[in-house]
Amino acid sequence: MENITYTLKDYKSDLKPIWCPGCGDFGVLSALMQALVKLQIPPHKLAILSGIGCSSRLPGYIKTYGFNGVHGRAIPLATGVKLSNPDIKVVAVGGDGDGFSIGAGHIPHAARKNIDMTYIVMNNSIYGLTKGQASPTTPIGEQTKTTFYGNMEEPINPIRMMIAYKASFVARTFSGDPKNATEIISQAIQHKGFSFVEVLSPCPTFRGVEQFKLIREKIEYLPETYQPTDEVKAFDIANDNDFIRLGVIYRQDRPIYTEIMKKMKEVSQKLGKPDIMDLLAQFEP
Amino acid sequence: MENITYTLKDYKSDLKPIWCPGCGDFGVLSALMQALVKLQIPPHKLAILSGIGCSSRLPGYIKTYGFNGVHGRAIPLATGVKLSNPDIKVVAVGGDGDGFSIGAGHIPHAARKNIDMTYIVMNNSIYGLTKGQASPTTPIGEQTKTTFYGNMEEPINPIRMMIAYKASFVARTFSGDPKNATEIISQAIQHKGFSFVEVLSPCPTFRGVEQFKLIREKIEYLPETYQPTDEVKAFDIANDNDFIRLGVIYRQDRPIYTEIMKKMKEVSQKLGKPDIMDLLAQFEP
Amino acid sequence: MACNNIVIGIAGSGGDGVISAGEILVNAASSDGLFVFMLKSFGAQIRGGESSVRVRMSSEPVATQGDKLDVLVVLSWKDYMKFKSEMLLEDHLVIVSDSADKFPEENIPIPEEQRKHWYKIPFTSIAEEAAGTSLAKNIVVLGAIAELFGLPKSSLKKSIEKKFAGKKQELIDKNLNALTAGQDYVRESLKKTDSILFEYTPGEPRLVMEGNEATAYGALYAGVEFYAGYPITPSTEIMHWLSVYLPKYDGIVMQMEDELASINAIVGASFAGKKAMTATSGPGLSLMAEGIGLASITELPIVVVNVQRGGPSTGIPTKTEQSDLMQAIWGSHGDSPRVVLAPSDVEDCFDCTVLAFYIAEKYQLPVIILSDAFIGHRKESINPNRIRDMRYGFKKINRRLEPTQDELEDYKRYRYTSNGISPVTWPGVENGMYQAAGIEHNEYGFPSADVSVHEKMTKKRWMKFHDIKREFSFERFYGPDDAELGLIAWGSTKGAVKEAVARANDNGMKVQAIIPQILFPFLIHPFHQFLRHKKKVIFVEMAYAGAFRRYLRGFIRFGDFGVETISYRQTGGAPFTVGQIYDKIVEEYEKKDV
Amino acid sequence: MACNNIVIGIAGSGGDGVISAGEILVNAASSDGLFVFMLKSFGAQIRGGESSVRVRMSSEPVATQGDKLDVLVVLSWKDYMKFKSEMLLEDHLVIVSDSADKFPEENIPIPEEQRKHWYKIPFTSIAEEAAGTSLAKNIVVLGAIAELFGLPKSSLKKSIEKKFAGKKQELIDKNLNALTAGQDYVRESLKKTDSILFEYTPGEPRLVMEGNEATAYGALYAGVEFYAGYPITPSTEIMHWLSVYLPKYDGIVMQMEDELASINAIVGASFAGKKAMTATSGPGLSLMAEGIGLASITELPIVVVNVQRGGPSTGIPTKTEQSDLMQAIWGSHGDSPRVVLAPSDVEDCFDCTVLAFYIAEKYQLPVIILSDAFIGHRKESINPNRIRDMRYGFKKINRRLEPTQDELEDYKRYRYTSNGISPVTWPGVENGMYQAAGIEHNEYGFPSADVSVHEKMTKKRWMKFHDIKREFSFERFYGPDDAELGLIAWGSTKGAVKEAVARANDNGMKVQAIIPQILFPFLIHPFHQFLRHKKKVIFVEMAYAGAFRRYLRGFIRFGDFGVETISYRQTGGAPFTVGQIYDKIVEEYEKKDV
Ligand SMILES: Cc1ncc(C[n+]2csc(CCOP(=O)(O)OP(=O)(O)O)c2C)c(N)n1
Ligand SMILES: Cc1ncc(C[n+]2csc(CCOP(=O)(O)OP(=O)(O)O)c2C)c(N)n1
Ligand code: SF4
Ligand code: SF4
Ligand SMILES: [Mg+2]
Ligand SMILES: [Mg+2]
Repeated sequence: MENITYTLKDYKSDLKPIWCPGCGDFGVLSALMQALVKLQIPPHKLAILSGIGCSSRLPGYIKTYGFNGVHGRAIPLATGVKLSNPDIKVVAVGGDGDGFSIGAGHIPHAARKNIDMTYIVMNNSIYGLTKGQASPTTPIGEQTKTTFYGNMEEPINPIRMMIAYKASFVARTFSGDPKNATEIISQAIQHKGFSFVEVLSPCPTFRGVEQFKLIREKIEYLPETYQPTDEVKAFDIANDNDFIRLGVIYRQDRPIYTEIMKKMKEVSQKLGKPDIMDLLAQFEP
Repeated sequence: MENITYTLKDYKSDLKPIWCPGCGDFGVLSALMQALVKLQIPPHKLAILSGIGCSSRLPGYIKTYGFNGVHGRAIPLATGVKLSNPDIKVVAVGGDGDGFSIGAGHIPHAARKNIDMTYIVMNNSIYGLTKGQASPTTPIGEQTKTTFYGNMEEPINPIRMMIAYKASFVARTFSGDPKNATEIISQAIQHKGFSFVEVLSPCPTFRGVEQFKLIREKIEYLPETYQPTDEVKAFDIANDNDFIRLGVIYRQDRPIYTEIMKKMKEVSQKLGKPDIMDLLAQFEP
Repeated sequence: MACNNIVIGIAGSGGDGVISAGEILVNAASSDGLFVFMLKSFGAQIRGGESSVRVRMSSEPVATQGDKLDVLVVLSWKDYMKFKSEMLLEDHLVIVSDSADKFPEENIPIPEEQRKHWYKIPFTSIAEEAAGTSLAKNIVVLGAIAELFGLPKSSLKKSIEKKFAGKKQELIDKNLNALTAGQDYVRESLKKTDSILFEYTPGEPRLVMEGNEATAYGALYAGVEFYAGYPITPSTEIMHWLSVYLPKYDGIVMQMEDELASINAIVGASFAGKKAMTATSGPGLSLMAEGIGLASITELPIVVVNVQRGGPSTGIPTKTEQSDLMQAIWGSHGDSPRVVLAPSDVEDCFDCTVLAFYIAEKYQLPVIILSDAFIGHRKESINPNRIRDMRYGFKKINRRLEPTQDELEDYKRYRYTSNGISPVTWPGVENGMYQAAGIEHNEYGFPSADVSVHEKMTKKRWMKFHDIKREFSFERFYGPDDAELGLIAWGSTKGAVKEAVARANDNGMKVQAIIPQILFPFLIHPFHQFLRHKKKVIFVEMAYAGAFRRYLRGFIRFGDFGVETISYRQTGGAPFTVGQIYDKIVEEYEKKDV
Repeated sequence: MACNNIVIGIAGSGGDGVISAGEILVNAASSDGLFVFMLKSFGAQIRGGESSVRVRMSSEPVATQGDKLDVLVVLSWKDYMKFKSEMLLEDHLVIVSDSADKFPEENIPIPEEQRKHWYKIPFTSIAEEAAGTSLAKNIVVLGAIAELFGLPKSSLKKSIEKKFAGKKQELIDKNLNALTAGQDYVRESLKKTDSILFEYTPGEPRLVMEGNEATAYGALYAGVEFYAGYPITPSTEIMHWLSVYLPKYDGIVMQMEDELASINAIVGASFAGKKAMTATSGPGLSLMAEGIGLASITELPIVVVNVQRGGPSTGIPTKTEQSDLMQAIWGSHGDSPRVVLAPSDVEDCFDCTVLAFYIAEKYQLPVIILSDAFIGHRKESINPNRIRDMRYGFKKINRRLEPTQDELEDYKRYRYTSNGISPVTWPGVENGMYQAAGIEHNEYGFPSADVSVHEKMTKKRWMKFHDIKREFSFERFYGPDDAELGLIAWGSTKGAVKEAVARANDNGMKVQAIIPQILFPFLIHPFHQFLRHKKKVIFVEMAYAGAFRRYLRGFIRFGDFGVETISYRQTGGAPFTVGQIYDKIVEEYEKKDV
């Protein structure tokens, strides 16, 4: 075992969570902190960025460089941080609304570019902070503040989307299983490249206490023998018909964006790096 | 054969295309017009909506209800039209930048909701209108105005994305094969639900004349025997490793959004439809 | 001290039923024809946190929540602490608190003088005894204060029955027991030391609405057919309400993936001929800037409701502010005309929404309604007849101008006309096909980069302002015309300004206020009229940068009227009190002779 | 007629090499130390459409493109027709055209009087003969007009050599042959009837830059480290240039998926301690409104360049306008301070960009640079020494304030300070951890909905304006202080205003102009100084709604100075001519004695 320099309390901020009693996000916070301890990531070498939502309040509860940005933009915000400072571990967090609704346009690009960050979505299948409207993962039939007559819209399948986006690490876990959540999040943070973790994180306030039970019933852990390297197989098992599969569903090794940028700098500098005053020569007539 | 009421000239607008000589978009325009003739869609019962880009100029060249909106928003614009007027055939068109870059956040939602429209993306793997920057489908290595040192970013795979989004009709064709393009577009328009057609549409100006040849070399038509109903198989063959497959890659029948809305109205009205003055009763103390 | 105007605040923790108590009280008062005003306030927590409610009731119309509490009811002092800055207290304050609360009295930030009348009542145990559950303690509170201050008891009963209508009779009975138990306790075990006694003559019941409900209802009334939106505090209730009712009238409510989608969807719906709207708050308005410009150049009617909140950025989502003014008026690149309306109270939300559809459809441009959290989330009395008898009758609310058969021969969607309004078609109309375009276009809608076309089209789009300015001249004036001191305010600050002006005039100071309903285009004539006798005016606004002041000065040459201008403003959060405005009036009045 | 100032227009079809010819000409003139000004203009087509170029050269500094053409070169009359409204012609016009063009002369919209000097030259056949390809006809043109009007021949040769440097010697020789052939043809086969002869004394070479290049270079000079952007006309050249050069200096250029991503990425980069920027145009600025507010409330330095184009919506992407003013100043909901700078010419693009980084980093807020298509896409002469010797030396460009070790003990990122500036850390700094938040926050960055915190924080953020206003007082004045007629303009209208004012004063009219560089915060003192002797001022702006006028009036009480105000504005597209402004001056001057 490695030396333990940082313990849980080093990651604990002075801000008290204002989540409702029983909110799944407590479990995610705790799993993430456990993962940080496990990986011994120095708090000042970490940045956690989020959008807006109950779940997006998470950065404030960890003592690190946190950023509670605007709704839906955690990914580009995190991209800016990572590219500016490749030595920093970058984690983006948020809700299903923040990520898959208003933020949906950014994910494919962070994924395909393989920007070296971890993206944790706390999926409660509802808009919590705005008090209970349907989200893109709300199941059909559900009554919410905006689906008085029952939700009639087909929900998205985040895992399949991520695989289609060529995300290089795609996993799912459950806030009600802290051990699994810690393990998966640790692996995600260790992964080189864009790693995505969907955490099923119930909202007892707007989805009722049944939500927790329903998830419990539907989850199925991927067997130890499962090889997450075949994208087609991964896409197949990520169907949302029968079970909700937990574990690392897909992973792949490919060049990460910070290295790509490094390479670009090298290529450009090989072609010359004049004093910037000498650049004026190109404007000489 | 049906009676021909509308011929090509009924769909031809008074505006002359300003596309460059050799632009693939000419082929798309002509295939779309052929499809309209084939399907005998009354010009006034059609709306074609687009964003911004060379390709997004297409609506202006067809005599119908056209809308050249803002960059990236053809899909929500078309959604508004379709939901307001379910009797109208709605076609959204645009470029790879318009759709997969700035507009990327809208597609998953139109697809999962199965909004009854056809979305045609003219993919030239470049930003044409702004004069040659990399797009999300630009191949690795390509030099463009923003990738002076060669593009180093992994491109997206639109077909796989669409399948992951649960689009109910996913197809690809080539503007250089007018017959195939017409056929595919016709099928797409006839499809009930969200139909997506990627048309490979070269940009000789910013991707050189080689682009056309390269596409020609890589395309492979799906065999007649291919059954496009298995999403996993569709995902598999839509890989971008070897060939670019043309044809209807995936299709599925599921409830369309205008019907869902109809159902919702029925459900709500069954619960009562008071005179709106009587609604005031709920505010009585 | 018999009074016909009382302000009661109740504070407690989330589970205490504070809000319900307030609602029942307000309903009871309204059934008796009283005028009410109710504000809710919550902590940041979604569930369980602290909450408070403030109810004002009066036999005269009220325009504000009342500056200070006559009565403070506390179910938990710990939670009260979170609201102490929002709850100013009258000198003659009466405190009613739960005697079971163990909070140390010395830590309660209320000075000795105001603790003179303090009733400690064992709400929890009374509730348990009378109703078998501590959950009914809020009802015990109602019984107690009704008894103490002469509040409408029989109406309270009715309100409780209505509140629990459809529930088991047992539950209703339990709550009625709790009410009686509260009354009994006061009658039997308390000695009233204060002299507050509310007296009034019951009248016709009034409606009670929140601003967002009034907006939603107004939209339905005006014939909205398509709503696309994305939830955001403090506007979401508009979508909630419409999602229940609009489908009944064959309309569509769509929850979109974001505000970009929402605004473009309603532009699409409007293109398709429908009356279309969305509602949002600051961050959403910013995201909609581009789409509003699109509606402006394509000349498609849309209505955008913006319920302002504390900014910038995410700011303070639950609190009020007036800092989106300029984003509403000028937001979007390019010269993009739109109309901006500012409702000033709950009833005005209804009016403005009906008016917005009227203007949007008639003039074919976007109309923005600038409400705010203060109006959107408060409850107020509404005169039902007022709504039944609108200035803009339901039937009279027009639709956009359609082309004649002749005009369709060679249909020019953007035909130059003398008033800028060109007839418009929509998909489905035979021979009406045209191109709508965000790009500059000629009369047919085809793209044009011609400088003279751009000039003519820009002019066409702005020309509509002429008629809009002619058609509307509605401004509210309070106080005498010949006052030399004036106040100019907008939106939700109206209430405090109106009451302060009335108080000042009552106290012998001549002061007049003007509150515009249409902010943009700027109707200058009412202001010129207003300024005739003024020597000094105070701009009142709840926004730090004072944009309203800049905006007014951009249109009115105060110098030409020899009028001195003073800016009175504060950042958002808590609404202005009448006292604040009144003090400012006094201050400026006294040094008026400049 | 010997002159030291000549304006030449060339029009043709896309394949005619019109733009290349202009560039070679401009380079040649600049090598000889002349002052140049060059405008390109295209049709809507990406390839093949019509194109034109207008070159002004002079031995005196020039501020505009020159109102009218002394010389019009036409390679295709059909294509010329597209530009006829942009190309006003001098009475003494000389026409040079391709004799092979079969366009009917009667259809050429040039009156008889201006056709007096018309040389028809067989450019194509000369090119084919001399260079073996008709592609060289633009070079033949250069030879011909050089010979005709005494343009710098030897420099032209050098410019051609430079243009084709790196290409095969054969190609260079062919083009040089074409040049000589053009000269020879004129010398041998033409009889000069006109009297235009350009005369000058060669001087030190000048640099030639486009506005967008000057901006990009300025950013590099100021030490930009992170650029994230999304292409949009007419700003994209900034990203093009930086994508080539920034990586050489270890910087990053990222093409993002849209403007929302761009603005948030640079906010992220700034949070990470980097000097970050983006560039866009109107539609992008609208989309960035929310993100700009985020930078404002998180107090993170960013630079946003907005190169304006015709609006609203997509508008006229390739043409200029000044209609984004209010969106830049007030755009974004809430009270969100930012600084707005307005470059007025190419050199000023450089200055403003350097200044923008200085202000952004020092004051920790967003800075918006409001350039436009007219500045961004034109070429101008630049004094290289001017850049080498900047007011804000490269070394002096500071970074944001860092906390001391002491301050890190209990680090308050948003500590209240006397000037609003608090020391800032970034990820990697030990003990410097903090929360950045778009939500209102306390000194630590933790969320707070407390009204008094909101008040103090809002004040803190705006307080920075005090020092900014003290630190900068740079305004440009043209003309005598004691003039009674004044002009106020901004940005790219400077050139025409400056030349018109000079002409007016030359003609005995006393007129003065003021052109601010910083638009927001509003620096009032220079204006007060300016107004001391004024009786009347004209606001000049290229935007229909006249927002600049409203904006100025919002800050300056013209009435107090007894100053009459006149608005002179037009929609965008073509820039103002000197003549237009001059005529307006004359008009107002004549009725000045109000
Ligand atoms: C631009 C913008 N639009 C809307 C909102 C309002 N808003 C805040 S959080 C949220 C959704 C929250 O849902 P989710 O992301 O799933 O987070 P949760 O609260 O469920 O954890 C919305 C719509 C906002 N803050 N900004
Ligand atoms: C908000 C906004 N950002 C950027 C632009 C500039 N722009 C216009 S078209 C375009 C991309 C065009 O590429 P694509 O969609 O692939 O269309 P193509 O021209 O290749 O057919 C861009 C970036 C814009 N008009 N609006
Ligand atoms: S509302 Fe739901 S998601 Fe938000 S804190 Fe409460 S339980 Fe958690
Ligand atoms: S630039 Fe490319 S996409 Fe655009 S019109 Fe020309 S060939 Fe077509
Ligand atoms: Mg959620
Ligand atoms: Mg493209």
